[in-house]
Amino acid sequence: MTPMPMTSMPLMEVKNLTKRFGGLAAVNDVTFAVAEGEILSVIGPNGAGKSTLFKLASSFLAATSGKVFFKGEDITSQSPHIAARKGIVRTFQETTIFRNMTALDNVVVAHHLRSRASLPGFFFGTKTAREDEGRFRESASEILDYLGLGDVKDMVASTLPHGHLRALGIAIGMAAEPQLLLLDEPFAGMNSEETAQAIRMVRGIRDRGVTIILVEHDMSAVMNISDRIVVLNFGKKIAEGTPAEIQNDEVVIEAYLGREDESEDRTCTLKP
Amino acid sequence: MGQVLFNGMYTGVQYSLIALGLTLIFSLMNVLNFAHGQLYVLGGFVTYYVYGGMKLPFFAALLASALTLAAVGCLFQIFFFRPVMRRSVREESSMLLSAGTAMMVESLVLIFFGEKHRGVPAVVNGVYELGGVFVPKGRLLVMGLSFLCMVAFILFMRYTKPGRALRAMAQDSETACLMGVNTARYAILGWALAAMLAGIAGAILVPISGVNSGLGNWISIKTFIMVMIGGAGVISGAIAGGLVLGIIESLGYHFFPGGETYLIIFVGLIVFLAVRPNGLMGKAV
Amino acid sequence: MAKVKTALGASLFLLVYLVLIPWLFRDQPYRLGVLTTASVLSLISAGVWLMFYIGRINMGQGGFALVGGYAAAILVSKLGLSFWVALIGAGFITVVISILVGLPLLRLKGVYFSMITLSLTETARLAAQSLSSLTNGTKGILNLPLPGAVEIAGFTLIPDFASVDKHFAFYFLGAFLTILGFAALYRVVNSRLGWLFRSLQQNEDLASSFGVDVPRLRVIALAICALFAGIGGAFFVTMQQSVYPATFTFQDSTYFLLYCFLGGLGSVWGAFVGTFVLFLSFEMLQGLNQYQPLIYSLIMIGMMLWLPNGLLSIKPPFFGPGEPKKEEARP
Amino acid sequence: MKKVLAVLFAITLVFAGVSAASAADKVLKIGVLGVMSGPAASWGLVNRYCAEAAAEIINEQGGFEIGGEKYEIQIVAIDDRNDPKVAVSGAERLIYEEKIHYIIGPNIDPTSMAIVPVIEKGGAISIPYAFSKKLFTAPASNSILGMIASYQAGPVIYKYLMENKGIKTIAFVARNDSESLNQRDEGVEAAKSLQLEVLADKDTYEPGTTDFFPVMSGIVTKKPDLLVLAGAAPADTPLLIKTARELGFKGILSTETAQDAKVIAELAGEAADGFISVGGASTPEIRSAQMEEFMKRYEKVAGEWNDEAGTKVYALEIILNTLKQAGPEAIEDISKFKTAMDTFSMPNPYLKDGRPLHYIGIPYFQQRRQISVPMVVNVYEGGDFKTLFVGSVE
Repeated sequence: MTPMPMTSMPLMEVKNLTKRFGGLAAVNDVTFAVAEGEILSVIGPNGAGKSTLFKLASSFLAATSGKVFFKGEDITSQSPHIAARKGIVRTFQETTIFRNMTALDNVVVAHHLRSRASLPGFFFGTKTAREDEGRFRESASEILDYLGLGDVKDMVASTLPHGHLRALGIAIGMAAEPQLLLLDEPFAGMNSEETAQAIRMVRGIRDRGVTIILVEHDMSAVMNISDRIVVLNFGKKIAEGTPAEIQNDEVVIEAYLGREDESEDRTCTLKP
Repeated sequence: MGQVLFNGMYTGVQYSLIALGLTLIFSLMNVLNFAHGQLYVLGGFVTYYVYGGMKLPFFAALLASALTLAAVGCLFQIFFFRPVMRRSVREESSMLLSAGTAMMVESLVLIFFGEKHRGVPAVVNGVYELGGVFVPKGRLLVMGLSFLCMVAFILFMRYTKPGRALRAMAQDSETACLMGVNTARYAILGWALAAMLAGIAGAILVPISGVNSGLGNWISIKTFIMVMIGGAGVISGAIAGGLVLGIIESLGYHFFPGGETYLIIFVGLIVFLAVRPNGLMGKAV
Repeated sequence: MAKVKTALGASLFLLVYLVLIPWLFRDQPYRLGVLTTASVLSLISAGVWLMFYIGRINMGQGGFALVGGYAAAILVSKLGLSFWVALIGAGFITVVISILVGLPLLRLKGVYFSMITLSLTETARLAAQSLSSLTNGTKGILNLPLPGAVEIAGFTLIPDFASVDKHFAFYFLGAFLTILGFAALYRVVNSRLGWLFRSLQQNEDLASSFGVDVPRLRVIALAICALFAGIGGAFFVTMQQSVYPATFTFQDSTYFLLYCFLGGLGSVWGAFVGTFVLFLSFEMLQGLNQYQPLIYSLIMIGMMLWLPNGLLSIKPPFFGPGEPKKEEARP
Repeated sequence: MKKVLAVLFAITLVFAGVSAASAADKVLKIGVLGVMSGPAASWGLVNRYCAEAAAEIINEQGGFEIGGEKYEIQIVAIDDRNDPKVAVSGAERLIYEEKIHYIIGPNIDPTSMAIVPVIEKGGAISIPYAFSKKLFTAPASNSILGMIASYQAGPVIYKYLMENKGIKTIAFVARNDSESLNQRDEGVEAAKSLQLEVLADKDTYEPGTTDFFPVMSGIVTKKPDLLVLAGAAPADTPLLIKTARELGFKGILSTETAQDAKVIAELAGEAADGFISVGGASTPEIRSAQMEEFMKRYEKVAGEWNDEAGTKVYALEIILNTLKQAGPEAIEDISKFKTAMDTFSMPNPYLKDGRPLHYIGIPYFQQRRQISVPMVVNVYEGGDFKTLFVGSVE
């Protein structure tokens, strides 16, 4: 557990961020920061505003008020692709992959930001474009090998076993060479063995120099992996600190106990 | 001006009734029913034959149109849409299928009912004049009937078991399925209802406007406009869209007597959708 | 090996398309005309096919074709430009308009996009009717001249259409434009651009998460789509020597979709095959006269019921292993 | 690629293989090209049914005699869906595949204009039911107007009403398509030259409109003496009339196109009494026995009589009789036909008074490019049209 080095400038800073849907504030005046090299988790009961916060941070939603800074630069309410260009890349839950492409192609496409050729260059198949293509394939293979998908890289993504899909999602995120990777529930639906493996994987990514923010339900995994944790309830930040601090926080315990009965309703979605 | 507003209301109420059926199908199965205008025409022809030809009372004709069209709706779902949608969930398939059914219904209507414009004698004759506004009785009857149908439809959706099941399906058909709604059966019911609404709209209007086999496409296009204004898949949106289009159309004809009205409506629609992509009341897509 | 095969196939195709067909129909101007029309319609449909490829159902292609047609007619008749300049100008104008319209509208997805593009066709028709100082209103622009000669340094590259058999001249011009269009489409699909378009088709959010400028790519796709429509429309109008608000209608817009679907969305050639099969059989069905739209609609419904992936997905035994199936269902 | 090739190959061969049925000896084919589906389907269908009914009668009598030989008359009908490009391919098909040189139709300006280059190149005559003067004035010379144009009927009707009903003001409402708008513009010009005061000439409604309240309420407040429904389709006319009356319109309503009494009776009823239109040339007062026979046959072919058929029956009749006068070579060579047109004349077989049936139009087109269909102006009364007066055009 590395304590947050408060001296250097934080990689991402969220200040007084608010998002309203109609009259309802899904995220209400939330402020926190993440330092380079950190793993920060955002947790909270259902409906606490975690995924809204996640989308705001990755520019997939426009904020109602408040700011998001990345390396000191205001990136609030930009387009997602601009955020990606600056180095902020998010992943999705497992089903969001290119289902009709092979695993390898999924990752090759995701190398988009690294291409040097222009769009006309692609069209006419210039030398640069062809070189890019070769490099991307190599790099994609490397990423897939690293994430343990080397054996299935030529399988069409929709036919991959469930466990591999999430890793593929992360591989897609990695391909864009992020400085900050936002992971959307990376451990959901995993058994303890798989979770342990996934935790090692996420740590490994951090060790490659990528800062990580993750939104997660699995408490034990969160406590295990996080450097720091931000807790939301009803859109507001109610606590922030190291896992040990959070585990003993009265407010957090109250928030979870009071809502426990509702945490079941997630299981009823059948959507692929 | 009073006349213009009355015209707008009158047109708007009819439009709302037409749009209801389209939006119902859209919310239930995410299908854009191109044949909606053709179903309307078919409903009109049934009434023409029962009321105009067989000389039965108008309400019998209305009932005949409703039942015939409900049957056609069931057949559509059972023989066309269910098999296609079971296999392919792509929007393209269902859309082209419905474009195909639109052409089919139109050509069948042409073959069976002929190319002529058909009308029936007015159900009620006479005109009220209220403060300079001419209000023909026939039109009041149409407005009243349309309004009744809409109220009946809304009550049905809100307070009966099938209505609630349909609404659950529109919300989320998988969850509805989990909750024990027989979605296959209710999809048929949904189609029957939607086609019936189109048929009733057609039938109500025959004594006023008459009907001919070529009307369908333009009615469908207008219905699409209403649904885009109001927001697809929401009952309130269909009603609002219909009224708004009716009034805009009436105002347009008043202020731009040339052919510009619909050009302006279309351009306005593009601008409107750029600002409010989901229409007035639509759910996010 | 694969390359040799492709080259062989391509040259055989060109042989049939550019030599055999014109020779077979040398004395039948009507049939040559029908084949020319089919070529151009397939070019316009190819634009719709590309929109399918990025996951949008474009029901406004008739409108874009009408814009192209009018642009060419106005450039030729009002500004006195040569057909060849007008052809390029029409493409350019259509592209500019598609970008202006596309920027707001491409944000709409699914059925919404289809409905609004459907209205575009009507908008184009009504605009052609109302802007009468430019378009001559409902009377249309008539008596457009045939394309003139193109000469470079005294060498006649293309003869004056009036001086040769115009049916042949139009056939070859149409075939040339169509080949050019489909070659471009082939390149787009088989280059990195194609990967990006496919990523858009499957999931726009995911694509933007790794830095793809989704709005820009969508506009690019629509611009290419509109370019095909503009060029096709300009050619068509010149071939007919007149343009009216009804030259391309709502009905045409739906037919373009059907052509693509009939051929198959999984292959670049889908639009080509679909247009030729449907348009030509349509011409042959003319004898059945009033039942023709009925038969047509039954084909359409039958397709959806039994052949959802298009004609090119059929694998007759003598073909060996057909082309790999690409697209079955998208969740 | 292989499949693309195979498909292209197959379709080409099939397409090449489908050959037009070879014409047997002594068959004279006449084409009908017009709109036979969609909202205006009745226009083209009436042309077709007329030609088919007339041909049936002729063929039962052993054919039509030209140059001492009897020809069986065969009608080839093509639906152009009111679409100029379909009309062009249809015309090419009639000319090159069916080897036809005489085409009845099309029904509207855009389609009629679109086929002009085709018929000129292919050497064919068309008889359009569209009014654009460009079709009939030089350099065009292959189209013959098959009916009375609105700009011919309009002034006659306006003048009659000025003299007999004392109208002073006039207003126009038109359908928003080329045909109607052109007719309106012609009508406005004619009215102006008659010194009528034009109160409204911009109001239009969309094709497919079923509710005419919005468009009518504006125009009715202007209280014109005469309200002209320019180019009104049979489907729209009764609704326009009824709406105008419901809105309290007291003036006279008229149109310059043919209308269908049955539809008017069904939809407008009494409201339509006094409505003036140009009729099919077959009102009971003037029609001959031959017309009665034709009407029976028409009903057999089409299911029911349509007033427009009274006008459209003339096309086939005059083509055949002109061919008879011009001789058998004219079947292939339309220049012979055109020469014969200038002198051709026969007693009108469908009218009792036996006025001549010939080619007219010199004041309008500077050449004879119109069939001398009698101009019957009708007034609607109690469910049917009564002849108001029978005029003629030079």
